[in-house]
Amino acid sequence: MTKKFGIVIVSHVPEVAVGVPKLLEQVAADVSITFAGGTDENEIGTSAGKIMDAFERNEAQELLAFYDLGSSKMNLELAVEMSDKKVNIYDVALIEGAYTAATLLEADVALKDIEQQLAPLKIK
Amino acid sequence: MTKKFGIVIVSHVPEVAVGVPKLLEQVAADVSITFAGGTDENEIGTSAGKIMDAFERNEAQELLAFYDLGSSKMNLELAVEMSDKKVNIYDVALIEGAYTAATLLEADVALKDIEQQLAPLKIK
Amino acid sequence: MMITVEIVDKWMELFYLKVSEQKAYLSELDTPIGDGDHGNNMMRGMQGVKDSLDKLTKPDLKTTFKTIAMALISKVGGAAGPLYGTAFLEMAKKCDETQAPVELFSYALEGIKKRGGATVGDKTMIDVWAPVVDILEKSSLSVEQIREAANGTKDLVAKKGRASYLGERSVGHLDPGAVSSQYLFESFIEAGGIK
Amino acid sequence: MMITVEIVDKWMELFYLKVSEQKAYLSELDTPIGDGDHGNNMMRGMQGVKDSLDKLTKPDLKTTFKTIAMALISKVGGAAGPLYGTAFLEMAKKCDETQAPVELFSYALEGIKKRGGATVGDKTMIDVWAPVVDILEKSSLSVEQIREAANGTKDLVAKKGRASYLGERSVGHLDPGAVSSQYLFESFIEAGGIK
Ligand SMILES: Nc1ncnc2c1ncn2[C@@H]1O[C@H](COP(=O)(O)OP(=O)(O)O)[C@@H](O)[C@H]1O
Ligand SMILES: Nc1ncnc2c1ncn2[C@@H]1O[C@H](COP(=O)(O)OP(=O)(O)O)[C@@H](O)[C@H]1O
Ligand SMILES: [Mg+2]
Ligand SMILES: [Mg+2]
Ligand SMILES: [Mg+2]
Ligand SMILES: [Mg+2]
Repeated sequence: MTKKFGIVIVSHVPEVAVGVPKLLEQVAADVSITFAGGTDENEIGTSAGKIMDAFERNEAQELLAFYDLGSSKMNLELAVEMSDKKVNIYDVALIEGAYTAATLLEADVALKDIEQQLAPLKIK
Repeated sequence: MTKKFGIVIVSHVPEVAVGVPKLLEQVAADVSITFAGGTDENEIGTSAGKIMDAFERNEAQELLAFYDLGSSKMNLELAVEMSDKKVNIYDVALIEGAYTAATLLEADVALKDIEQQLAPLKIK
Repeated sequence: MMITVEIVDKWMELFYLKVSEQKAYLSELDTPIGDGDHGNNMMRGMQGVKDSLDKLTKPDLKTTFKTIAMALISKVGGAAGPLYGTAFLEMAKKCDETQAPVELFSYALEGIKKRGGATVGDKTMIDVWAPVVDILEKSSLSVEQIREAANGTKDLVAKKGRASYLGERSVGHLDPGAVSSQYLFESFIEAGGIK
Repeated sequence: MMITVEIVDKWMELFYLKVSEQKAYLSELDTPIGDGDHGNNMMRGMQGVKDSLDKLTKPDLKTTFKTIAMALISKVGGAAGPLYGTAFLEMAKKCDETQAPVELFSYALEGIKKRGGATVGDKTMIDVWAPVVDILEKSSLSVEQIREAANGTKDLVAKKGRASYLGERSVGHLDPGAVSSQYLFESFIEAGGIK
């Protein structure tokens, strides 16, 4: 059964974007996790279009999004403005924050409790 | 010219370990950056042996090491005990911490100043 | 002076040429305090703008601005993409109401500020956009004034973007995005956008 | 009773068998509060231990312990690798001084605590290792006492390792590493290590 909330990983580096979900899937088999990494040419950078695709591919209607550097947040926000899904962006450590969220979503923890546990990981 | 300090990235996921240095190399062309990801069988996990190799492959004699989850820290510490190089392990956000260190090492910032700038990224 | 499609076409053509000429220099500026790609990013973006505009037949001003915005957003790849993209998106949104440069640039500036969370003095492109709007509110705009604004970023401490990791150590370097914005406004003057 | 190479060989053989039998169960315990791999990790580790010990001819106790440690460190892949590995490394370091189980296990326990930064009550393997050492300091050790210790982890809140992300929600689940440690000490008794 797929959970109500999904996770989206945004990184400047295609390999990082592919890899982080592998860490998360180990502890969150029922959470839909999608990712966007690199520019449209797969160079280092981010792409609002790829991020939109990651939103669409995600099976959940409400998403928790995590990103690496500040410039990916701008593309993330642009994508959010263009998307129909509800997306919450967290200014926390990418890997550690997403791992925490994945663990807690899998255990059906309420979003507000997840956000409380993410708070100390805010570093941006 | 290679800098005095190198960076080592340790992740449970081979792709993440390969990818993070690509983000760092963009801002730190002269810093030697090596990585260890996954188990010896390239599954999700870490390997003290791979970490030792990453220490050896690094051109610098003194290293700043960054890791993802707590269990990688244990293998990192084991590797440090078995290695001749001086290795400093930082309990900071992996990607964001390593990126900060790379930027500052490239600019020849003193280690104690780098550590001061890493302090707010401590989340482990 | 009101902005027209003809002015925007000329503006983009001239900006494309300046970015082509200064590509290496913009990336060089981005090397000590960034990741050394600003020139390549802007070139990719402006190539996208050129290609997209070439495909349009008799577009109105709104379509032109929107096309520029989407090309920049999808092609630049770095922070400059969503920032310049947002600037042109805001102009597209408002150009039915007004075609006065000062008003459109002022909306664009607000968009940039909102998108990146930076403000005047943070050593970003805002330190060119904000003075340009200020000057236009009172009078005309000269190339010298634009350059002065861009050069002013040299003495600033970066508070946003990659350069902010260097803090005080960013002083003494020009901000690459401020310099590309300088080219943008120089091109605007050359395109006949002012007076 | 002193630990000998023969006892250790038998001990590892029995532990290997228990891990083989309980592999699925250990991974199942690791699923609600971890990443579901503890059984596979331990199996890979013990296969490595078996293979490495088979290659030794007439090793002394130190070599035996060291070989076990290195196999666990290089094969397990998860947190249990450096933890069990460190335990056996510590026993290798001290087994010239003493061969008394209680003393060797006590050094091993200190190694585990140092390696992982956890302490008694954190819902880890330490919650089996520490009571085992305590009991051996006073008397013999029974299978029932070991199981009681492992079962006691059910009521604890995890403070270290992956389960700690769940905090209070980890209560009600056995700790997988405590259960594999239960098997380790049961095997030790069966190998004739006690009395
Ligand atoms: N948060 C921000 N607000 C305003 N401008 C910014 C911000 N971050 C970066 N910039 C501008 O973007 C420029 C860098 O653009 P670019 O090199 O294309 O992006 P990146 O840093 O992602 O490689 C900077 O010189 C600065 O002018
Ligand atoms: N910091 C620690 N200190 C002591 N024991 C720990 C620690 N972290 C994890 N463990 C033990 O390791 C077990 C998990 O092992 P395993 O599943 O092999 O590792 P991983 O969590 O890396 O997948 C836990 O059940 C616990 O007993
Ligand atoms: Mg750049
Ligand atoms: Mg860039
Ligand atoms: Mg596990
Ligand atoms: Mg694991």
